[in-house]
Amino acid sequence: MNSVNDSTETESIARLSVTSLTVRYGDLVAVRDVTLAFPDGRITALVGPSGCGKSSFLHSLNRLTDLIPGCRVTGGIRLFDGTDIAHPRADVLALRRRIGIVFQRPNPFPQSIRRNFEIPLREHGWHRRDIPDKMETVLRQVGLWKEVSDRLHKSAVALSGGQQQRLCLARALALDPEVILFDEPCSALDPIASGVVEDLIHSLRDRLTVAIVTHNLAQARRIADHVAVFWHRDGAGQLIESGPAGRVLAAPSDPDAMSYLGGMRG
Amino acid sequence: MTSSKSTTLSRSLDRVFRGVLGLLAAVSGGMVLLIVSYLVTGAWPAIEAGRLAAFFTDERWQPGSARDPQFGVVSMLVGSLLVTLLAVGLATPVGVASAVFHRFYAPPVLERWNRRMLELLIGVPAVVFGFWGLMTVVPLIVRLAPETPGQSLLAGGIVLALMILPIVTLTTQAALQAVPRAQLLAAAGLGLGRARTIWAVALPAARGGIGAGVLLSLARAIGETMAVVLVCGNIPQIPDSLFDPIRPVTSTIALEMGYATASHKALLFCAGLVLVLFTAVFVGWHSFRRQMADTGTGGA
Amino acid sequence: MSFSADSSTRTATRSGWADRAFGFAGGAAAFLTAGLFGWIVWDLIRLGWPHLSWSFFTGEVEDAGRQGGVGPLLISSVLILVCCLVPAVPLGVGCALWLSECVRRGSLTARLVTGGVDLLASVPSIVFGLFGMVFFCQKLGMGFSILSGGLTLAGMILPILVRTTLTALESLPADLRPAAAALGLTRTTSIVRILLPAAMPGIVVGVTLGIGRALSETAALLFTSGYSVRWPESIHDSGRALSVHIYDLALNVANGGPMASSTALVLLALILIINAAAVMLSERWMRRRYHPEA
Amino acid sequence: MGNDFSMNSVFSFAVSRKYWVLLGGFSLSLASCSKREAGVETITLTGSSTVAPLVADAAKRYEESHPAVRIEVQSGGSSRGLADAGSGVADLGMVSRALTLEEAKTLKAHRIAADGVCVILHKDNPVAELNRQQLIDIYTKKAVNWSTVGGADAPIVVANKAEGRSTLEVFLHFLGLDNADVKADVVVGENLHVINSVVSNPNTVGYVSIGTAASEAKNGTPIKLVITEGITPSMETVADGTFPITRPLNVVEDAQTSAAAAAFLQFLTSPAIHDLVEKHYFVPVP
Repeated sequence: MNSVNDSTETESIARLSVTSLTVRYGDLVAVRDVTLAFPDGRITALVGPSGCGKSSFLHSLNRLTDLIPGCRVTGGIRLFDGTDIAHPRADVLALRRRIGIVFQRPNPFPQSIRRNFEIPLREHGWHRRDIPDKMETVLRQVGLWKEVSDRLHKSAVALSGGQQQRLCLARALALDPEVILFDEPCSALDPIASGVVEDLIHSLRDRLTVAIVTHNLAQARRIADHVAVFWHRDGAGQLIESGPAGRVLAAPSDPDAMSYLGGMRG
Repeated sequence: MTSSKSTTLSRSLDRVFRGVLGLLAAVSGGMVLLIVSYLVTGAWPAIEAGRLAAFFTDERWQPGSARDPQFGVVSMLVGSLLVTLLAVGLATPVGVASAVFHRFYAPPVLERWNRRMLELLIGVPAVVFGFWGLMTVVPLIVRLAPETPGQSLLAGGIVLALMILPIVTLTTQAALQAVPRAQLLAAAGLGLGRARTIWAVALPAARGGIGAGVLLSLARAIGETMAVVLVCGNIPQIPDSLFDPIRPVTSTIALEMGYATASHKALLFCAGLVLVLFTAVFVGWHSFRRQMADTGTGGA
Repeated sequence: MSFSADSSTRTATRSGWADRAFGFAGGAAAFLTAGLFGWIVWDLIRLGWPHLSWSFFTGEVEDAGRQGGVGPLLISSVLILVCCLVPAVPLGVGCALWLSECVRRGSLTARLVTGGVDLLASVPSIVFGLFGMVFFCQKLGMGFSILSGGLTLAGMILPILVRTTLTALESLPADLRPAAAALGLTRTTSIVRILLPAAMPGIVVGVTLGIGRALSETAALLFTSGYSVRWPESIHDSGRALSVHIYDLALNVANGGPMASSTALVLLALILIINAAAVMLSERWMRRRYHPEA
Repeated sequence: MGNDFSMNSVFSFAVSRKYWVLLGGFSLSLASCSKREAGVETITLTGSSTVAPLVADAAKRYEESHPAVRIEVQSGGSSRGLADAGSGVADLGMVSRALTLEEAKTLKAHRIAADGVCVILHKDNPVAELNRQQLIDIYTKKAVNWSTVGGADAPIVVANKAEGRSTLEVFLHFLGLDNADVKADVVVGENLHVINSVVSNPNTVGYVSIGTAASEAKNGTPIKLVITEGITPSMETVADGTFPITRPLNVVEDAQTSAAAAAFLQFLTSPAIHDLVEKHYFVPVP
C-alpha cells in the first residue's frame, strides 16, 4: 500500500487544479484561498474536522455551489484542457458531465433503476439504443449487475443503502466523467457496504481522477495517493497541509494537522 | 462528444421553459388584480357618487328605499366576520382532533376511507348544505330557543363549519403526515407517551400546515354564498346573541344582484370590493408573515 | 410518498388517562364528522333514491326538472369541468413549479405571486361569477357558455392547485435537486423528469380537490354557463351544470325538492367516479413509468 | 451527436406531449369563437325567475314547431329583464309585475299570465285568516305575538323578501308600506326559501306566489294559504279578480324587436300556451 502512495508525487500531471479558491456564503467565508492540484488518475483525500469547509470546497469543483442562494466562489478552477470551471459563463451542464459527484447519502431518483440511467444519458445525447449496453457496463463495474439485472424496471429506492450508493456511483460513471468527486460516500453505510464502496473507489484509480472527502482517516490511508488537510482557522476553512499520502499521514508538518492526524493513531 | 453547441441549445430551452413557468405564475398571481380592477370598475359609479363614506357611517342597508336610502355595510361585514369566526372556531377543534385520531389511533384502512369521504364532501354543493341546514339545523335551534326565528348566526356558523370541516381535516392530516418520522421516533425513544408525543411533538411540528389549512377554510367561509343565504336570516344588524339573524356581505350580493338597478348594482360591487379588501388584509398579513417565517428558517 | 400508516406511531406507548382522553376526543370528533355527513347523505338518499333510474341519467329535463332526467346536464357538467381543468392544471402546476424551482422563496416577486394566489383563494365565489359574466361572457364575447363557466371555475380552483402542488414539491427529499444538478441535467429535465413525477401523488390530491370544488360550485356558474337544459353541441353552447340544476330545483321549482336530491346523488356519484378515475389513472401511469412496486 | 441531442431535448416532453396537444386544441377552439350553424335564429330572454320556467316550457314547445329557432331563457330577476331588454342584451325581457310609468316609456309589456301573491303559514298554526290591517301590524311589529291575531301564545317570526323582488313590491303596495317600515326577522330570496322557512319554524309568516304555494301545499308540504280580506287565495279568485294581491306576468320588448322574437311573443300571448300556464299554477290571460 505505502509503496503505491509514495511513488506518485512527481510522475502525474494535474487533471484538475485549483488556485486561490474562496467560497463565501453571504458574509461567512467557508473556504479561504485554497490552492490545490488533483493529479491525473490518482485519488486525493480531503480530510479535516467537521466545519472546515471540505464539502463546500468539493461542491465548488463542479459548481454545485451555484444552487445555494448567496454563495459566491472566487479564484480559479481549471481542467487539464484549460476549461475554466469558475468562469461565470462556463458551460455548467457540460462540465458537470465531466466532473461527477457521489454524495454522502445515496440519492437515486425515486423511479425505476433503468430510468435512473436513461434520464441523464438522454440528457447528454446518448441514443436510446445505446443506453442498455452502457447501463450494463457500469452496473457490472460497480458489481450491481447480478443483483439487479432482473429488476431494472423496479424502483431504485427499494434497494438497500449500499446498493443505492453503488447505483449512484454507476450513474455518475455512466456519463464517462474525467473526474469524480466523493462527499463522504461511506458515512451513511454499514461497515460491509462501506467496504464494498471503498474497494470500488480504489478500483477507479488510474482510470479516473478522484477526490474524496472522508472523516475516516483509516480509509484515507488505505486508498488515497494524496492527502489534503483542511482546518478551520481565522474564521474560515483553509488548506493547511497537502502532499503524498505516505508523507502527510506519517509526518505532517503543520502542528494542527499533526494533532488531528495523531488522533488516528491514538 | 457533447458539443458546447448542444448545451447552449438546451440552456436556451431551459430559459424558455423558465419563461413559460414565469408566465404561468404571473397569470396566476395577476388574476386577482384583474378581478379587483373589474370590481373597482363596477363599483366606480358608487365611489364617484361619494357613497363610500356612507358605507361606513350609515346604520342601515336600505338602498332601494325612496324615502330614506341608507348604505351602511358595517353590520354586514361584522356579520361575515362573526359567522366565519364561529365556523372556524367550531370546525378547527373537531377537524384537528379527527385528523389526530386518524393519524395516530385509527387503523390505516379507516384513514384511507375517511380521506375518500372528505374528498367527496368537498364536492357536495353549497345549496345542499344550506338546504339541509334550513330543514334540520334551524328547527333544532327553534326547539332550543322557541322565541327566536331559528335562522341565525348560530345556524350559519354550524352549516359553514360543516362545509369547511373537510378542508381543515384534510390539511391537518397532510401536515401531520409530513412530520418527519424521525421526530416521532425520537419522542418514542425518550419514553414519551402517545398523548404527549402528539401534543408536544407532532402538533407543534404541524402547526404551519394546520395554520395554512385554517386560513384556507377561513377564506372559503367568508366567501361562501349559497349556504349562508339560506340559514342566516339575512337581517343586516350587529347581533346581540348567537340566535340573532345576521346578513353576510355575500348574501346581500346573492339576494339583490339579480334584481338591482344600475346604481344599486354599483353599491353591490362596492360591497363585494370591500369584502375582498377586508379578506385581503387578513390573508395578506398571514401570507406575508408566513413567508417571513419561511425565509427566516429556510435560509442557508 | 406513501400515505400508508406508520405502525411505529400507532402502537406507540400508551400512557394512562391522557392517552385515553386524546383517543376518546379524536374518536368522538371523527365519529361526529362521519355522522353528520352520513346524515346529510342519508337525507339525500331517502328523498332522491326513489327517482333514480337509468333513464334519469340519460333522459332530458322535463317540466322544469320535476320530470325526466339530467342527461344533458351531466354532459354539460363534464364539459365545464374539462374547460376548467385544461387551463387550470398547467397554470396551477406551472405557477407552483416556478415558485418552488425558479425563484428564491423570500424574494419580492415570489411573495407577490404567492400573495396574489392566496388572495384569489379568498375571492367569494359569487364575485367570481360576476367577474366571469362581464369578462368572459361579455368582454371576450363568449356569451353564456360552457367555456365561460369553465374558465371562471379555473380561476376559482387555481389557488387549490398551486397550494397543493407547492406543498408536494416542498416535501420532496431535498437531495433530489443536487442529485439532478450533479449529473448535469438541465433544470427543464430535472423538473419534467424527476421532480414532477415525484410530486405527482400530491398534485393528484390537489386536482381531486379542485374537481370536487368545481363540480359543486353554483354561484360562479349561475352567471356564466347559463341555464339551458339542451344537449350541448359544443363548448360555446350554454349548458346548465348539475349544481345549478340542484339550486334551481331546490329554490325555484315548486315540488322540485325530491328531484334536487336525486340530482345531488348523481353529482356525488359523478365526483366519486371522476376522483377514482383520476387516482387510478395516475397510479397506473406512475407504476408503468416511474414507481415500479417497491 | 450534438444535433441528435437537440432533437431529443426538444421532443423529450413525452410525459406531457399528449397534454400539449390537448392544450393546443383547446386554445385553437378558444380562438375560433366563431358563430355556429348559419340560418339558425337565436332569441334570448332574460328576467324574472317566476316567469322563466313557464317561458322555458313554452320555448321548448315553440322550438318543436320552429326548427330554425333557438330560444335561450336566462333568469336573474325582473330588473335584469327590464335592463337587458332595454339595452339589447336580450331580445325580450321577463317581468313579474306591472311596469312603472317611467319604464313604460321605452318598453312595451305583453301580459302572458297573471299571478297572485298570498300569505302563508305553517299548517299547525291555528290562524287561518288575516286582514290587511293585521298584516300591516305584523309586518311593522305592532303585533308580535300570534295571540293578538287569534292564534296561540307564540312569537310571530316575520319573513320578508329581499330588496328588488317583485313579490315584495306587489305585497308592500297592497299593504301601503315602504320597505323601510317593515321590521322583518328573516329576509329571504326565492319563493321556496320562504316556504321552507315557514316549514322549519312554524311561527313564521311569509308571502309567496300563489302558484308555488298551491303546488307545494298540494304535494304535502305542511303550509297553508291564508285567507286575506275574506278571500281564499286560489287560481279562481285571481282569475275572477276578487283576490286583492295580484300581479301580471309580462314579457317586455323594446322598439327594435326582431321578426323572430315578435313571432315568439305572439305565441306566448296566444291560447296555445294556456295549458302550460295552468300547469305552472298561473292564470291564463283571457
